[in-house]
Amino acid sequence: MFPWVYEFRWTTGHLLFLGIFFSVLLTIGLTVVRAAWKTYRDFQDQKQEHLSWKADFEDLSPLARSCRHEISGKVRRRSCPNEFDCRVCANHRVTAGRLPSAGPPARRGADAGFCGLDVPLDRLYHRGHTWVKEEREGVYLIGLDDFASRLIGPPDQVDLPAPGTRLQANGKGWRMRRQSTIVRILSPLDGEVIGQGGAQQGWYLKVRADSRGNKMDHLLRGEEVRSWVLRELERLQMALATDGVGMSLADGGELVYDVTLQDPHADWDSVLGEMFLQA
Amino acid sequence: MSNRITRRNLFQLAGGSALGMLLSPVPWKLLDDSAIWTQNWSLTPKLPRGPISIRNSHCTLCPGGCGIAARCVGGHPYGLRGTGQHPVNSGFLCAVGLAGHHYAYHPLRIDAPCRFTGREEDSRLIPASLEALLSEMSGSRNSTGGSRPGGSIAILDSRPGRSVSQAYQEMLSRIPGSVYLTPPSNEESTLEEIRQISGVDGWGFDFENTHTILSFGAPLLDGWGTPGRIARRFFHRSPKELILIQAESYRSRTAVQASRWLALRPGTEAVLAMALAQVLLQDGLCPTDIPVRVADWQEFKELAFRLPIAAAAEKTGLPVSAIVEVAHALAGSSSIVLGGCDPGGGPLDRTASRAIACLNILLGNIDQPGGIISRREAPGVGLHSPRGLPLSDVADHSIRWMIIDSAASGYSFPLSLLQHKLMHDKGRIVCLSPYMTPIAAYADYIIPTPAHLESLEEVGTPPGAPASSWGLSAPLLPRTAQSVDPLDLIPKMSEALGFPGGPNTSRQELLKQRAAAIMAARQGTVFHPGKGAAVKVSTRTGTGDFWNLLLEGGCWVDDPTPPRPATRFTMLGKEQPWRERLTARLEQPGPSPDQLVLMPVGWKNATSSGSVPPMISKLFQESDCRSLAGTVLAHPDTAASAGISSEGKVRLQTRSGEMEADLKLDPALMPGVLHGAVGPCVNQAQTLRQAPAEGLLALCPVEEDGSWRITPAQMKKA
Amino acid sequence: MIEQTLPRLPVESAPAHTIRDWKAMEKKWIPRGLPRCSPGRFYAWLAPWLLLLAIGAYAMYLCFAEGLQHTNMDNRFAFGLWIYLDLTVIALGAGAFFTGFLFYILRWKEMTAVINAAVVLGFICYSSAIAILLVDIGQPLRAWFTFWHPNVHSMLTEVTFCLSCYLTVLAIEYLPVLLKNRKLRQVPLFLVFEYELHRVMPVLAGVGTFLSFFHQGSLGGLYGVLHGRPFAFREALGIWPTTFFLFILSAAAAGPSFVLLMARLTQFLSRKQLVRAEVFAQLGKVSGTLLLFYVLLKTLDTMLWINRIYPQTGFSPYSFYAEPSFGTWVLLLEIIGLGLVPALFLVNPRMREKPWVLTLMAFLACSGVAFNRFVMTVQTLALPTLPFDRFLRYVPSWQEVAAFLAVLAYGVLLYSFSFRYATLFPQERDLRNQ
Amino acid sequence: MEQKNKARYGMVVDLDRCTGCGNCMMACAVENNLAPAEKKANDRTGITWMRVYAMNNGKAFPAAETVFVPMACQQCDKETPCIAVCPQNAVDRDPGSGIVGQVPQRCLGCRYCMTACPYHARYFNWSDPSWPAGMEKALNPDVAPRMRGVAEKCNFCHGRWHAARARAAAQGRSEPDPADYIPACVESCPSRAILFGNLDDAGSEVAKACQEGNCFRFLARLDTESKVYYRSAKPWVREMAEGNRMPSGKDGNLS
Repeated sequence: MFPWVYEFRWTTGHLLFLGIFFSVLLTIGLTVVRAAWKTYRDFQDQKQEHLSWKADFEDLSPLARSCRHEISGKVRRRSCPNEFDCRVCANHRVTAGRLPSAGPPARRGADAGFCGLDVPLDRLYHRGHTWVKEEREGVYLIGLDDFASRLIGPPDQVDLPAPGTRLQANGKGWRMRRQSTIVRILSPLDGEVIGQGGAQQGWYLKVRADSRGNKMDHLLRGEEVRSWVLRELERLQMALATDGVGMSLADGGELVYDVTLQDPHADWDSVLGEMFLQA
Repeated sequence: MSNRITRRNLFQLAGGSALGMLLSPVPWKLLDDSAIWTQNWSLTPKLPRGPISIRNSHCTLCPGGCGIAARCVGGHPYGLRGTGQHPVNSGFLCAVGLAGHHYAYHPLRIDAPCRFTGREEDSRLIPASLEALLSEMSGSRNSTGGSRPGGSIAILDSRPGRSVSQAYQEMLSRIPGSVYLTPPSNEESTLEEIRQISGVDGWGFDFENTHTILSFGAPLLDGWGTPGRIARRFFHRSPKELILIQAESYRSRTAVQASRWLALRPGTEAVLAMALAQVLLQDGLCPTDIPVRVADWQEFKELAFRLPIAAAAEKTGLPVSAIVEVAHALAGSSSIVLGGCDPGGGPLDRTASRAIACLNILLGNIDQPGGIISRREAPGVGLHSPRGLPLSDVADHSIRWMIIDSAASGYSFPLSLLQHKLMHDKGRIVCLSPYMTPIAAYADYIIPTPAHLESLEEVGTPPGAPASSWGLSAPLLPRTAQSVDPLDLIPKMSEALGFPGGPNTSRQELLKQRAAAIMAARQGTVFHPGKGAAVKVSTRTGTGDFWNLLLEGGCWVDDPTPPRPATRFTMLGKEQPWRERLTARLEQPGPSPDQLVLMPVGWKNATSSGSVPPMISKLFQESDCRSLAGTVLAHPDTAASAGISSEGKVRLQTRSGEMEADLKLDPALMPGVLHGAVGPCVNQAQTLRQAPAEGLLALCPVEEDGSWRITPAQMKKA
Repeated sequence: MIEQTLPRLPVESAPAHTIRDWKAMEKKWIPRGLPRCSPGRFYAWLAPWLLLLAIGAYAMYLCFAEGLQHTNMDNRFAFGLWIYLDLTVIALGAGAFFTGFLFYILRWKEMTAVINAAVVLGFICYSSAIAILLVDIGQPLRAWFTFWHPNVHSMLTEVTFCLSCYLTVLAIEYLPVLLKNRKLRQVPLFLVFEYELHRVMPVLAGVGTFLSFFHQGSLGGLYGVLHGRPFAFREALGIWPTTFFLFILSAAAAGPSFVLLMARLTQFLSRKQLVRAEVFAQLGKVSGTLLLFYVLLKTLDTMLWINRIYPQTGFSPYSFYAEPSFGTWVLLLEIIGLGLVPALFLVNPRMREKPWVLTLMAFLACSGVAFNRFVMTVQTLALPTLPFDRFLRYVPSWQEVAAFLAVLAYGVLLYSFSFRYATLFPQERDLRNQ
Repeated sequence: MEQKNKARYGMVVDLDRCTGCGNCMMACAVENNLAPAEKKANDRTGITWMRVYAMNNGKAFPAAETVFVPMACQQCDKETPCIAVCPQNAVDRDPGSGIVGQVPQRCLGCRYCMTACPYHARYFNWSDPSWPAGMEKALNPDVAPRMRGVAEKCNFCHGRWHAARARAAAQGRSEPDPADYIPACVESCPSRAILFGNLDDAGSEVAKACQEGNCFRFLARLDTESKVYYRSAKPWVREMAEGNRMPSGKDGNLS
């Protein structure tokens, strides 16, 4: 092909043809290089947690991706376009703005029981079934909600991040194993781990939230928590119906503790994955 | 400023060099050249290297006597062509001769005495030894006691007329009951009959000056005689009119080129010849002196009128008008009528040959320019006649030792012919052959002889030539150590049989004597290949020079022989044995229309009996230029009458046996006739371990008249 | 930096020794929530295909080691089963480019249901085409020469360039499907790379569409330019013969049908609903419309061919269809039976609604394209050109058939693996939930 | 593709002279180092740069007529089918002689050229060429043997063309003497059925012969401008050859 090898003559045809095809090759190459470069940058920018979640989110079922305002009945139909990050959601600002201010979380006690679940409204809930409760200024406790605890039951293993680890909202929080099922729990907020708890303590992580962007807008609170829990029970029922080998929650769903034990044949892997927003 | 070279500098240098190299042609050229590396794998051979030269010699594959010019690299021939201006072949060779230099590397080359354990298909090749042969020979002497040999010994000489042939004859002349044989096929069969009719020896065809040729199946344009000579006559002198009438059942290559093709029913050659004679006589087309010169004129005339023309026309399958036209065409100008012999199909029967020879005499062709002219023998042949007994004429089961000098080249004959001549049980065949051929495989002893172009040979007068010629085939290749010169073997065999003291001259001496004899006669011209021209022998004085010139590919050609004074003829023989035979032939009823006949067809030098160069696969195997052995060609109607509608495997059956063959349909062929190709086996695929098969000839029994051209056959689907 | 974020996969309870452990481990590779048969059954299903693959590999080894004498191709039938196979799988693999085109360029969101399957099918088709081509050429070691000494006038150069480029594109498109495997996605690097790749996918889809147009066309041009073979030769529009455009169109028509057919087949074999009926109908509609258009052009082209090229080249119109086994029925079957009929059924919305009609017609459409490639390859070569030629027959040798089946087996294996361990049909989970 | 030639070598084959003897095929095979047939080779897989076909008039006995047609590469000049299709320029047309040549070292064996050639003049090495033991000593030193997996074809004895040019250069001439460059098939033909020479040299025998009325080209209507002409006085031969195929496709073969 090169002029000094054999008697090669460049003609218009050559220029055109080879021009086109080397452009194509270049385009393909550049595209891949760009993707690789962006990947590198993403890691530099610590965006991997966020992007992983984004990727996961795309693979969630439509029901799981419903907007919180659809669940609470404020809008008719909306699928979350922002991977549950309401902090950047313009719709949320509009919809939430029309509503009574979220205000500080209500105190514990009132109406803590709901559908047989302990859903105290003194804390904020994340769609991944964690709650966030301020312990002191800037320091938050993160725990599993009752729904999740009942689903998983006593974990066989909990793999908590070491103190000092940075967490990202919707990024990986920690992992729990129950029998052969491993569940990834999403972190509800951005911050740095400063303490490890456990099932016994009632909370799992103590986190110092980032001073900046310390907004909790993306977390569920107040009334909408209940409609969300209802939706989650509904989803669980559905998941159980398809993967639970016909198992279903009795009369409107009273969740027993450690559901896993109820039916060892059920595809808990699938059910838990569905409920904990895993792809 | 530090001048220290750091590792970093080195890396920079290396990197920079690499980049710089990329801008130079070197890496690209190397990458490009890797293409050539993929070529130089061990599976393609290394080409020979060395000085290029041209060496002249003669081809001895058949009696054609063609001069060859070999292009050699490092002394090894790598390409052959005809010697330019050569008086015999005019610079042309046949397809087989063109690959003559490949014979030495023949995959079926025999390098030690050996034999097959039997004649069955699964027989194995085992080593034999010359000593064992000689001791069995002397054992055969002892078994009957005394000095009488145990039965007769025969030598079948595939190329009679050589000095070596004379040595054979000399040896045999001292052994009582021995016989010198020649192969059954002979391109000079017409000339042989004329010799018998006229009682005078030495005739040749004057194709160069003739106007009309009637050929009864002679493959004139497909290897007959010296192909170069025929081609020169047919194609190189286009202004000179030549009419070729080809009479044969098969649309052969000659028939394709002929001016007229007479689709003659198989076996009716004699009928056509006699019908033509009748027309000549009836229309007064015979020269006036002929009735006077023919002793048995009346008898012959009676015979010629025995069958009415119309009956003859019906028998031959030709219209009456065609017969009349041909007769007139022959009488109208100088003409030659010659009987054919398909190299595969074997010779015409002698009855037909006799009728054809008579036709020539009626036409007044004898000793006429453009007819059949006198040819004197080359000097030095004197002692023994070059003619031997045709193999078919030997009494059955009479031969104890059959020695075959080189497997028949050019012609094939059924092995059953050999078998019938051998004594029951005791008969032994010794085959002197460089290659494994079906005949060699049939032999009890196979003695390797030098391959083509490996030994000093001579070439005599080619068949049908107008003048005698003689040349040498100087070896172009070194002889292998194991090969045995037949000339060295003859005294040993003679001694083993109890007749010691044969001629003990070397081959070179023998040939030198012959050269000296020719030189002494001081006649003819000698062709100088270097000059491309011939000079009169008389102008050359030194015998040594003559010899050297012959070694360099020179060729001696005799001057034209002056016509003899009016020869007298006895058409039907002294005791007129031919009258009955011809009568029988004329009155023989034609074959029934639903009777299929099998006719073997072949090509000179590439028949099933002989050996062919490996490259011949181009013609037989890698193209359909020629039919491979075992192919049967038939008209679709012929096949349909046997209940076969498509090409493919069929079974052929004759009274000699049964065989599977490949049927090819060709509407151009005569219905009712099966043409069985007697081609060579494909050599490259063969190994010495397996005996080459005889092919379709095994189905062709030898008739009483010594021919095997036409055999009633049956065909059915395999 | 990146190293630190590399997998910290959860500790497994114990190394897997037992079959049960192995089964549990294997299950971790299957996408969550997608029921798949037991590994035993899965590998039992693979076994016969693996056997075919092994036989084919042996046949290919024979061809590599001893040359193409192991095939029944010859100097007249220089192209045989393999080239036919190449043309057909590439035509069917057009589903990848065309679905990608619909999804990424025209933004038909519903195509998301089959885009992964289409990409995998495309990758299988193209990689097997290249694999078989490498066996088919006499000197595979010199396969790169086309890039080194390109003859830009040759259709085969275009094909070679486009095929290799497009296979690269398909491999890149296939990568995200693999990286999204449940186990692999736990590696953040993979998932992030997948995410970034996904973002540039429209560019690649565009490039793929461009390349596909070129090489599908060039494959048609391959025969259309043979002015020594009047049966295949077509007049040029611009620099390309009409077959160039016909091949593009027919491949674009067959591609969606093939995706449809394969999805249906997968549904049938796995006994699950994987794709919504309306997506099938959409594919059928696209396929039918293109096919109808193709049939019209093909008819026009055939008329031109009969009335212009026949007389020009001196061949009688009957000579091409003189052989009883390749009579005019070939032309009728190709254009009407396997062209017009499926096209009319597919464009009819009421017919499309019947699943079996849709499937059958998709099958007919694919067969039609395969038959067209067969005719272009085999009949072109079988027909005599010289007056003393004969119509020739060719029957592939076992080695050719084995290599053919090996490619089929390779496709089945790769598709089975992809179906089991990757998400080929994103709607599957939702359809299950409903 | 079209380039100015210094010479344009071509042939005129007189079919009325061809006896179908096969000399040209043998001479070609020997000259160009073709290997003898491999065991399984047949008339469809064998390699015969020059091949003699039998062409029949399609009639039955006794009206059947036959001519033999020696057919090698027809050396097409116009849009040479094989040159245009070769993906890696392994087929070229020498501007000095007009000869279409094959570069076996560059051929990757795709066989596209073979499908493109209407004359079936191209051959493929289906297996490794093999010669009987020792026969490599008898190979032509001027012609490189080809390897398995590549296409090959007649190149008008390129080895001889190079040798003739070298001889001409040695004698200080730029172009070889026409008498010095004769392909093996031409040389070996005993009936002188093949004329060979420079078609552009108006004085040459071929240039005159190809202008004659009974001269034609095979498949002339495909418009490949082949440089191998044929001639025959038989009208049916010319008619069939130029592409007006008889409707009956089946031809018998004469051997």
